[in-house]
Amino acid sequence: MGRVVVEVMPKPEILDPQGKAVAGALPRLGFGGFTGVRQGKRFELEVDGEVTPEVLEEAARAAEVLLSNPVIEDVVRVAPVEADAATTTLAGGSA
Amino acid sequence: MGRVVVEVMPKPEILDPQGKAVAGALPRLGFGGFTGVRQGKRFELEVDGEVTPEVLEEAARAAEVLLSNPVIEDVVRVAPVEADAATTTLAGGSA
Amino acid sequence: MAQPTSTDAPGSPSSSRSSGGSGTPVTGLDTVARAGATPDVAQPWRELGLREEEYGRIREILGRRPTSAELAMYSVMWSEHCSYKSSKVHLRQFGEKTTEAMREHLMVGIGENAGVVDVGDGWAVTFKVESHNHPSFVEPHQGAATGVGGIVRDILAMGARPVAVMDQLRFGAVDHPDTARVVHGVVAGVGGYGNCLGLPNVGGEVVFDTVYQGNPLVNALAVGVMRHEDLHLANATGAGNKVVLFGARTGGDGIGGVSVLASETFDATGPAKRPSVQVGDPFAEKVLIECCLELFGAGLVEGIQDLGGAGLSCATSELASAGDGGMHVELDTVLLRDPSLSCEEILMSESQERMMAVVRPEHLDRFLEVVRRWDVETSVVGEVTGTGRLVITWRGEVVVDVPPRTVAHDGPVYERPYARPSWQDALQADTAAALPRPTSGEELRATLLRLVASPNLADKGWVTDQYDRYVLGNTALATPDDAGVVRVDEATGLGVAVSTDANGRYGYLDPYAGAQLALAEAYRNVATVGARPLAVTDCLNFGSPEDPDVMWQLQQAVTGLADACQVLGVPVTGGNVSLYNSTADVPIHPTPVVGVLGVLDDVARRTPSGWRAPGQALYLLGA
Amino acid sequence: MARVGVVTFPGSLDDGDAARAVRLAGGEPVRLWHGDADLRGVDAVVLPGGFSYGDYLRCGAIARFAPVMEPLVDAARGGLPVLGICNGFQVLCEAHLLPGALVRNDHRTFRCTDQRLRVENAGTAWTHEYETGEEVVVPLKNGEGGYLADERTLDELEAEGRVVLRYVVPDGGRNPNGSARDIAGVTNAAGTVVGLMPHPEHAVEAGFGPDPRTGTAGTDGLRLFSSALRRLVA
Ligand SMILES: Nc1ncnc2c1ncn2[C@@H]1O[C@H](COP(=O)(O)OP(=O)(O)O)[C@@H](O)[C@H]1O
Repeated sequence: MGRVVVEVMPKPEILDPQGKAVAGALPRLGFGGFTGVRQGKRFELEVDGEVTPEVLEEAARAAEVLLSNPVIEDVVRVAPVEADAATTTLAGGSA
Repeated sequence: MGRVVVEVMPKPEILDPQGKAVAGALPRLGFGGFTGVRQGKRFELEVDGEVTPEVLEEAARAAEVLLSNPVIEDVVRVAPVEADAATTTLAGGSA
Repeated sequence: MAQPTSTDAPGSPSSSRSSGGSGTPVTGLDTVARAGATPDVAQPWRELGLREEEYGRIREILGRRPTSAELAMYSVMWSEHCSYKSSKVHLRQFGEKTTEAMREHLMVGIGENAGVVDVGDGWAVTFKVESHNHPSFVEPHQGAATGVGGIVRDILAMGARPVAVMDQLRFGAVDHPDTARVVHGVVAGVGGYGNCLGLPNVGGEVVFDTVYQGNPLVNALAVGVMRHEDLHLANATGAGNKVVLFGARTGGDGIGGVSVLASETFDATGPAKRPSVQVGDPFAEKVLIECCLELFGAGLVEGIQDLGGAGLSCATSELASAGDGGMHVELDTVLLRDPSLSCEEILMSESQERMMAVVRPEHLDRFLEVVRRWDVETSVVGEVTGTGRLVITWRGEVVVDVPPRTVAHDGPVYERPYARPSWQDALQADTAAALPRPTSGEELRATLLRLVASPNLADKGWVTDQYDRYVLGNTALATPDDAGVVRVDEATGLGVAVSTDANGRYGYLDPYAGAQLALAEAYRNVATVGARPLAVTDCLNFGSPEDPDVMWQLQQAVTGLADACQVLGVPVTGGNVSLYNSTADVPIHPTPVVGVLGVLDDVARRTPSGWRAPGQALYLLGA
Repeated sequence: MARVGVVTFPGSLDDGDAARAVRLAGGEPVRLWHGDADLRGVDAVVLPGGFSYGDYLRCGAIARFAPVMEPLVDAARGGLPVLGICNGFQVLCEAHLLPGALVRNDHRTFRCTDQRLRVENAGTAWTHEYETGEEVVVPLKNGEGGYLADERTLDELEAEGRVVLRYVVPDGGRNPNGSARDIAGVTNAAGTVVGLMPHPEHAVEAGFGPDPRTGTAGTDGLRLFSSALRRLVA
């Protein structure tokens, strides 16, 4: 069983009320170091077999057709979850 | 200017109506290869300087305290955006 | 998506949990045969919230020790939340004090999913208020959302189309650091679910008081409408009829939530008794509503039962208990979201947006056609039998074999001790007469400003603006009026008015009079919009029944309400009891939320509140 | 009598109300099912409000691919009058029959209110019974009603008179959802396809619409439906 991650962010010029609200809340909770926040979506798509280049291709098309709206969003990432897992462990250490 | 990405997913045992709706739509659009979908959130946090280990540490804490709801969500990733950019280009080729 | 469940709350029976995934027969499966052969196995009845004598009674009923699946079922169904074991002896008054005359408009009284009232012209209305207090503290948004979802399914199960909702909310101090989390989560949850279901929110209450700090109250009321002939009672009759489970798949949601969380003193700091939270899917419920109404309309179901607290344990045992025979269920046919669930967990799961129907075999194909049209997942899980027993199999083995009434209806009943609290006299003697009064214009002004600024008197628009009050196009009155009014019949204008009220501080001062005042206020609110009050529903929010002070409050409130109903000539048609609302042994104020339903021949003639036009005269009526 | 289709998607909520509005305006409502690629020969179509597919991904994103949308998109391009209300507006944008997109309200909460609107273009198939500049009060209820498009598109819309309705914003105030240039509704170039966030179908019967205390008879929405009907019959 493999997994593909697809990530979508609001276009930089588009108002992001949720990101703005988070940005406003952070300093109040003592997190003073962040100057801006944007909030997007992360999808995990599961496939039965391995994540082949064809699977990635299909995920990238699904990302363009359904998972994002090009008027307001950009697809910023389509990748196997493995690549991700490594990063998680890396950063997880600091959590 | 540096950026940290924080990613949050619904816990595996928790119902994810959003992912379910997407999973139901994909085959109707001809994307038959996916057996399950989960939908989470991707935050990009901006900092003025570089993404130091301290910044990552702070982002990880913000992820636990504000960006996720530990009752129903897991923080799956806290990482500098650089690591990400590479992956995007990689997969972007297939888009 | 196949994910191993991580439910390890002590509430979930783990004695027979498979260690090696699904597919192969579970080595430790606790079958009825095995239970008969191994009487001395230690069982976690205490962790499941059962008392020693209750466990003993189960053994007596079965003539052997229960299997772990049976133990799960009995424990959840005999919990305070499902069995009303502490309140039953007092609730009887509602029935006993209902006279023949009061029954005039009553089609279905206490005991069913919701009461049903005849409102004339062949129309019937069903309504009920229910609590979702504890889950809403743990996860305010989802707790409140699933509270709305649950009460709407109750209404739907009667055969009615849900047409409106209301919400009764109590929060802690407005300036306490945790209040914002709870308030905004709850309001977003009530709104998110109700708005997405397409049900107008036509009223409710918002009160802030420190007694609710660690124990907010989230009550929700739903109203449904049907033609007389559409009334359905949920029971499993007719041997050979199919038992069908449809709606969302069964997952690991809220396992143990009802038996453990809702029946024991709630302790936010304790690591143990936190259930996995249930997440609501209002879209799935909207589809389920339309699907069920089409099934009812086409005459394809004998009865439908909603799955709420206690999930399949409750639905199977209640359907079978209310029927005339027995039921056989094959648990392997239940569609799962998480294939690693054990049979006990499947029986306990509180996954939302599920219904169980009894279908004649000759209707099954058409039934399946309708559910397919709505994209609702469905499986036939069993059938009605003539054995008088509820038999459940799993992996080919019998894991449950019980007389259904003993699970669903003949649970334990307690005569809990109660006594007027020693502090009651002092409390009542400490009257407002002792409070300082404003003596100058300046002080009067300050007092007035303080009142106007108090969160309990302030405008509730910040809440009600988040609720859709227009959807369905039949709302004749909603916020800020005294009662919600919805049209039932577009041709004639026939409609109903509903109002709910409760004042915990009155209840604390005098629970008997407090309950009566709640009824009187709701009754007046319904009357002032121009409706004839017909029926009552109530949600009794109290502290721990093991505290004789609280038990006295409950006994007094029920008696007061039943007596007042008799005086006003309106019957209690149903409701809900929520106990163990206390934090660190301090109970909330007795908060009996009382809802009154009235009828208007033509909603066009309803009377809104407020000044309408210059020059109108003001009259003060009453004492 | 003109026949007006009202589409029901899974999760549509105001479909019955839209059908009632068509009927009160003198037309014959025809219910259309999302799963049938068939418009049943109707003279116009209303895409009603609601939460199609729960609005979980983006509002209208999944409904846009429903079988009924195939003939609908073709017919709309061919001149069939189509009105999208709230979720219907979102579906029309996702289907690219109208420009722009609707995003989460800038205050991030669902808001239900009696909203004052100004009719900016009384020349469309759905607004010709109003006067340009006329103000009306109609319920507004949404969580994701912020209308956005890039600056060039917005300039174009204004230059071509394709802004149909605007929120009336009190001096110093803000519109109810953060919409660009206070836009509440837009039309295609032909003036046949109109999308709007407010709910005219909830302002067609006195006593069941906006509170009279807002200074309206509560029936300001009716002319949207009668506009289309009259033009079709004429
Ligand atoms: N939680 C709520 N949900 C829906 N409506 C509410 C809620 N709270 C208050 N309301 C409505 O707001 C209006 C004003 O409430 P309130 O100030 O408590 O009025 P009153 O004192 O007349 O009961 C009433 O119409 C009431 O039904």
